[in-house]
Amino acid sequence: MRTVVPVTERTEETPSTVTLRFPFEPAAAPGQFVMVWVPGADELPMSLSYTVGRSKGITVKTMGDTSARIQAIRPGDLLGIRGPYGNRFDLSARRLLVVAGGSGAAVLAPAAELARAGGAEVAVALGAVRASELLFADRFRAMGARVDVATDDGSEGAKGYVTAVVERQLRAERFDAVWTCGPEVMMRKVVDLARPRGIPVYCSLERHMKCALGMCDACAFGPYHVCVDGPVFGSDRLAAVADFGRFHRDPSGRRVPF
Amino acid sequence: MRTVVPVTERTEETPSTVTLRFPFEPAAAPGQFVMVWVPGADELPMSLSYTVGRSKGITVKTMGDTSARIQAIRPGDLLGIRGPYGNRFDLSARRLLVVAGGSGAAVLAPAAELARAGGAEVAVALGAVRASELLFADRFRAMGARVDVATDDGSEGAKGYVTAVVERQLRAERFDAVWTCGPEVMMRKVVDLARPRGIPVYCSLERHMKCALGMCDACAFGPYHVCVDGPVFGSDRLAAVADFGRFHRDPSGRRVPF
Amino acid sequence: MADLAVRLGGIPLRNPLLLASGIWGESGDSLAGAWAAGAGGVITKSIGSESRRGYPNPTVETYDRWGLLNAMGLPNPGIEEYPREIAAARAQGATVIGSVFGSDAGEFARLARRIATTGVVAVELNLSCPHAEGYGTEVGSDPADVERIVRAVTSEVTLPVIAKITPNTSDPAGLAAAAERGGAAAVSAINTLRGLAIDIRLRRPVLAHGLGGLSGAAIKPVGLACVWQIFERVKVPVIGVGGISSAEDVLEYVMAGARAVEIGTAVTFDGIGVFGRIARDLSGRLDELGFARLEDAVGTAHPARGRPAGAPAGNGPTEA
Amino acid sequence: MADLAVRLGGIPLRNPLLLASGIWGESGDSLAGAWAAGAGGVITKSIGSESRRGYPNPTVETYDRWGLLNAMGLPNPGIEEYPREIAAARAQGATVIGSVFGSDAGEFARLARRIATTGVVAVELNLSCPHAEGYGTEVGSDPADVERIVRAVTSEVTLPVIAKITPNTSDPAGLAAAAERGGAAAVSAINTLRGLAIDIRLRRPVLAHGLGGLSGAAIKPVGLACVWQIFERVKVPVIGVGGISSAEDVLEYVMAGARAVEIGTAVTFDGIGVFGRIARDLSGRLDELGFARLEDAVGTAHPARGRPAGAPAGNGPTEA
Ligand SMILES: Cc1cc2nc3c(=O)[nH]c(=O)nc-3n(C[C@H](O)[C@H](O)[C@H](O)COP(=O)(O)OP(=O)(O)OC[C@H]3O[C@@H](n4cnc5c(N)ncnc54)[C@H](O)[C@@H]3O)c2cc1C
Ligand SMILES: Cc1cc2nc3c(=O)[nH]c(=O)nc-3n(C[C@H](O)[C@H](O)[C@H](O)COP(=O)(O)OP(=O)(O)OC[C@H]3O[C@@H](n4cnc5c(N)ncnc54)[C@H](O)[C@@H]3O)c2cc1C
Ligand SMILES: Cc1cc2nc3c(=O)[nH]c(=O)nc-3n(C[C@H](O)[C@H](O)[C@H](O)COP(=O)(O)O)c2cc1C
Ligand SMILES: Cc1cc2nc3c(=O)[nH]c(=O)nc-3n(C[C@H](O)[C@H](O)[C@H](O)COP(=O)(O)O)c2cc1C
Ligand code: FES
Ligand code: FES
Repeated sequence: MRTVVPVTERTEETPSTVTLRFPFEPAAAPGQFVMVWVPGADELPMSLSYTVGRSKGITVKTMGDTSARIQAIRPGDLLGIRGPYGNRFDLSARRLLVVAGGSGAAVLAPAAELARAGGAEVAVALGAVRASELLFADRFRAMGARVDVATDDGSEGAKGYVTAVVERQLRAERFDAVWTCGPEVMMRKVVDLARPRGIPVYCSLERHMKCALGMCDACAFGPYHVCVDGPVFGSDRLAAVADFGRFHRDPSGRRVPF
Repeated sequence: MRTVVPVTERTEETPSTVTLRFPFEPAAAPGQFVMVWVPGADELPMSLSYTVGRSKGITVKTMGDTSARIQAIRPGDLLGIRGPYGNRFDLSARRLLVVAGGSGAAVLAPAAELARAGGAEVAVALGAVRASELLFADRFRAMGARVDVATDDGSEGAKGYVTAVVERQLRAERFDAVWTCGPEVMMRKVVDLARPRGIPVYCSLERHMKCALGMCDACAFGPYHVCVDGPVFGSDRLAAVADFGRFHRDPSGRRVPF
Repeated sequence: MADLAVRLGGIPLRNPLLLASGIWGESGDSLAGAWAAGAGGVITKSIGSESRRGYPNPTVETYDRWGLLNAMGLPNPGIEEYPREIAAARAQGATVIGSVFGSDAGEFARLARRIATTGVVAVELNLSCPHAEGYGTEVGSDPADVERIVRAVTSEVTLPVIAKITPNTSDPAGLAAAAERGGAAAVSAINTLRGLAIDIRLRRPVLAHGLGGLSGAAIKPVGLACVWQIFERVKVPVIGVGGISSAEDVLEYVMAGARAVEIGTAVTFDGIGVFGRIARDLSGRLDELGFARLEDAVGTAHPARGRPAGAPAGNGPTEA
Repeated sequence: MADLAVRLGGIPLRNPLLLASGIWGESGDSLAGAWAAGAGGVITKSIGSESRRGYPNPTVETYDRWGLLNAMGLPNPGIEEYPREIAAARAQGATVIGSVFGSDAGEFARLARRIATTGVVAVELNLSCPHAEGYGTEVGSDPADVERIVRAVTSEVTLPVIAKITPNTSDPAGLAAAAERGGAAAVSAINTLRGLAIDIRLRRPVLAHGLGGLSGAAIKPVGLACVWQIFERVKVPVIGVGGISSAEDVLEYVMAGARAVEIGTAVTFDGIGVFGRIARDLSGRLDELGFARLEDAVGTAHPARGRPAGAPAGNGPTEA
C-alpha cells in the first residue's frame, strides 16, 4: 500500500546520517524495507530502522542527490511511503554475531533489538570510516549487546576494516548465526570467514530497485529478485549466485562489477 | 454473480408453463429474481420459483419469442444466470392472503411455503384463463393453504376475475397482509380492495429490465427502480406512484399505458 | 467548509458532481432523484431522433466492483417524447443538461435545437456513437468530424455546448481542440473504452451486441490521462468522467484539470447516495488540503499551475 | 489431457503462455526462471540501440489486484550488451523471443538484424514507443508508419516478426492489417493503455514521468476487443495480451481469436508460479469444454468459426 505521511521527528545520527520517524500503520518486521518517495525527486528503497508500533523510521546516509534531499527534510514535510516489502531476519539464533558496515546498522539495529528481547546473546562488529560515523553504537549498547568497533582511520576501536574484528570474534566465540549488512564486498568477506566454521550468514543485500514488486527485473540477482526474495539472503542461497560481491546491475540493467 | 449452469430438470406445469431446475449456489429468498440468459436469444428477469437449497428453479410462461425458447429447453442445455436480485417478501404476517394471476404463482408459491413453515395461515386466491392453466394449485394445497380458484371461462372455480374471489375473502376473514403477483391492473384492484380495510398489500411488480443493477433506468417506476427497490412493493410505497397499474415503460423508455 | 460551487462555461452549478449520461437518465423522476440525492446537475440519457429499443439483453457484464461493460444500444424514447421527462425533472428543481446523439452534423444540430427549448442549461454531444458518418468507426474519432458537428450545433443554439470525447483514440487532446475550434463551451472526457467479454462455456460474447464499453474504476487512470492532456491543450473547461466513486477520485480529476465531473457506474455499485457522500467528503478534503474553493484546485497538479516546486516533468506520451 | 502445443507463425511453442515483454526480461537468469516456471516462451525486455536508465522512480502505481500503472521509460542495457542475457537464458533451455524498440524504421531494422543473430526464435517489435517519428505521438498509432517499420524489418531478417499493437487508437484492426501488409508473421495486442494517477496530497502525478501505461485485469476487456477485431481483419495469427491471470482468461482470448498469449502483470500479483498454474488448469478446462487441442479453440466465439447457432451478431463498433 502507498500512503503519504508527514515526518514527525528528525534525528541526526552521524554527520552524514539522519533518522526520520513517521506514522505508518502496516505491520513490519526487521529486514523489511519501504519505498520512500521524496516528492519532486526520486523514490528509494530504505530499510525500516524502527519497525515496532505505529511510528516507523528510516535511517538514511547521504550518498547522492536524493539521499541529500532526504537529509534536508524537516518535521512536517511529506513523504510517500509504500511497503513494507521483502523478507525478514530469522530470530531463532541464541548466539548472534551482527556485522554492520556504513549504513548497514540501520536494518540490523531493530533486528538485534528483537533478538535481544527474545533472550539472544548479541555481539556486534561495527565499522565506519571514522568514529563520528559509527551508526547506532549507543543503540546497540543500550540493548545489551557487546560492541566491537573498527574505523578506517583508527579514530575509535581497531584501525582498518571491520572484517578483521569479525575474524577475531569468530575465532574467540561460538555463534549460531551471523547477520550482516554493509558494502557487498564486506559481506562476501564475512561469508567467506564464517563458512569454514559452518556458521550460517544472513546478508541484507542492496540492488537498484524500481518496482519493488518482483516484476521489473531491476533488482535481478541470479535466479532471485532482491525486492521479493530478499533483501535477506542466507549463505546457502548466496552460494548459488556467482554475482554475489562481484557484480550488480546499473539502472539500465547492465551487469557491472562492484 | 453470473454463472452458466445446465438445466437438470424440466417440468410442464400447465400447457403454457414450464419449470426448469438448475444448480445455483447463491442464497436466495422468495420475491427475488434472476436474469436468465438464453444463449443466442435474450436475457429475461425471472422470479425464483424454488429458492431453497442448491437446486433453484424458475417457472416460465410462454409470452413471446424468448419465453418460447425457454419452453424448448431440455435437461443438459445451458443457461446463463445472474443474481439473485431485488428484495423479498416479509414473512412476519400470521394470517396471509395470497393472490396469484397468470404466472404470478411462480414467485408466490415459494414465499407461501416459507410462511406456512413459519406457522402462518395462508389463504390463496388463484386465477387463470382456464382450469388447465391454474399454476401451482397442487403446490399450494400441499403446503396446507386453503385455495380458492377463479377462471375466466369458469372451467374451474368461480367464473370471472380472481378479484371477485378476493373481495369475498376479504369480507369473510381478517388478514394481516395480502401478497399478490399477476397483471398489474389486477394488482391495483387488489390494493384498492384491501386499502379501505387497512390491510397492507405487497405486490411483486414487473417492468422491462436490462441491467438489473439499478443503473440503466429501464425499470424506472416513479422514484423507484423495480430491479433494486423492488420487485416487491408495499401499498404504502405504491400510493406515491401514479403510474401503478396505469403506465409502464417500453424498452425505449417511453411511457405507455397498460 | 470549502465552497463546492463552480461555474462551467457560464453554467452555475451548486457542486461539480454531475450525473453521467446513460445512468438513471431515461425518466424524469430518476433525474430528479439524482438531483435530490445531491448531484450538482443531471445529464439526460443520450436522446436521438427516433425512439430506439436498444440492443437485446444481455446488455451488461460486471467485474467485481472495479468495472462494468455495457452495450445498451442507445435506447431512448426519441426527441419528440423525451421533453416530458425533462419537464418532470425540472418541476422537481433539477438542473438538467440534455445529451443528444446523431449520425451527422445536421442531425446533431436538429436534436440540439429541439432539446434547447426544454429548459436544459446546456447540451452535451455524445460524440462516440455507433452510427457514424465518415469512416464507419465512431463519429467522434476524427477531429474534422468533431469540429464540423460542434460547429453545426453551436451555430444553431445559444446554450453552452459540451463535447463528450471518446477515449478510443490516439489523440484525445486533438479531439478536444477540434471541439474547442467548433465553439464548444466545455469538453467532457471520457466515454467508455471499447471492450469485450466472452463466456467460454457458451463460446460467445456475453453481451448480445458483442463489443461494449468499459466503465468504472478500471478506466479512471485512462480518464485522468485524457483530462490531463486535454487541459494542457485547450482553454475551455474540462469535465472529468470515468471511474469516480470518492472525493479523492474527484480531486484527482480536478487537479488533473477538471472543473466538474460526471459520475455513472458508481451509482451501480454504491447506490445514488454516492452523490451526497462525495459532496460531504469533498468539502472536508478540500479543507484539509488548504483549498477554500474547489475552483482553486483545478489543474494544480500541472507544473505551471500551483504544483509544488521540484517536480519532474509530468507530461509526454505513454510508456511501458 | 488436451494438447497445449501451438505453432505460431512457424514457431513451435510447448504451450501458448509467453512471458510478456518488460516483466522479468532484463536478465538472462530471470528469463530462464520464467521458462523453468512453465512459460511456453519468454519475450525479452524491449531493447534499444543504447543503454538507457529509464525514468526516475516512482515508476509504478498499483490498484488493488486489478491494475498497475507504470512508466519505466524503456530501461535496457542496449543492444551491444544484451545478447549475453539471451545467451544465458538459452543456455538454460529457454525459447526466447527478442523484443526491440526504435524511433524509426531504420533503427528497428538494425536492432532486429542484430538480435536475430542471438538465437531468438522470433522478433517482436514494440510499436508503442515514446520516441516517435511522424506526428509526435506514438510511432505505432499511424498505419502507414506501422507498415513501413514492419516492412523494413521483414526485408532484413528471415525470422518471424511479431508486431505489437497499441490499444491507444481508434482502429486497432487497421494497425494490425498494416503490420500484415508489411510482412508480419503475427501480431500481438495489446500494449498498455495510456493512464495517469495523481497524488492529491502531494498535488502531482504519482509517476515521475507523469503519464504511464495501465496493465492488469482492468485492461482485459480492452485487449479482448482488440483481439476480436483484429482476428476478423487479418489472416496472420494473433497473440493476446492484457490482464491474463487464469486459464479462463486465456480461453477468452483464444476464443476471441488468439493463438497464443502473453502474461505480464499477473507475475506481480501472483508470482512466477502463475505460468505453471495456468498451464495445468488450461488442459483441464479444455478437456471439460471438449477441445482436444488448444488450437481447435482459436476463434470459436466468432459466428463463422464454430460458435453455436442462434447467436446475435457479435460485432460492430462500441456503444454506450
Ligand atoms: C533493500 C534496500 C534497503 C536500503 N536501506 C537503506 C538504508 O536503510 N539506509 C540508507 O542510507 N540506504 C539504504 N539503501 C540504499 C539507498 O536506497 C540508496 O542506494 C542510497 O540512498 C543512494 O541514493 P541517492 O539517489 O542519493 O544516490 P545516487 O547518487 O543516485 O546513487 C548512489 C548509489 O545509490 C544507488 N541507488 C540509487 N537509486 C537507487 C534505487 N532506486 N535502488 C537502489 N539503489 C539505488 C545507486 O545505484 C548508487 O550505487 C537501501 C537499498 C536497498 C536496495
Ligand atoms: C422481476 C420480474 C420477474 C418475473 N418473473 C417471471 C416469472 O417468474 N415467470 C414468467 O413467466 N415471467 C416472469 N416475468 C416476465 C418475463 O420476464 C417476460 O416478460 C416474459 O417472459 C416475456 O418474455 P418474451 O421475450 O418471451 O416476450 P416478448 O414477446 O418479448 O414480450 C412480451 C412481454 O414481456 C415483456 N418483456 C420482454 N423482455 C423483457 C425484459 N427484459 N424485462 C421485463 N419484461 C420483458 C415485454 O415488455 C412484453 O410485455 C418477470 C418479470 C420481471 C420484471
Ligand atoms: C449503462 C451505461 C449507459 C451509458 N449511456 C451513455 C449515453 O447514453 N450517452 C453518453 O454520452 N454516455 C453514456 N455512458 C457513458 C457514461 O456517461 C460515462 O461516460 C462512462 O460510463 C464513464 O463514467 P463512469 O466510469 O463513472 O461510469 C453510459 C455508461 C453506462 C455504464
Ligand atoms: C512494468 C512493465 C514494463 C513493460 N515493458 C514493456 C516493454 O519493454 N516492451 C513492450 O512491448 N511491452 C512492455 N510492457 C507491456 C506488457 O508487455 C504487456 O503488453 C502489458 O503489460 C499488458 O499485459 P498484462 O496485463 O499481462 O501486464 C510492460 C508492462 C509492464 C507492466
Ligand atoms: S525492483 Fe522490480 S523486480 Fe525488484
Ligand atoms: S433494469 Fe436497469 S435500472 Fe432496473
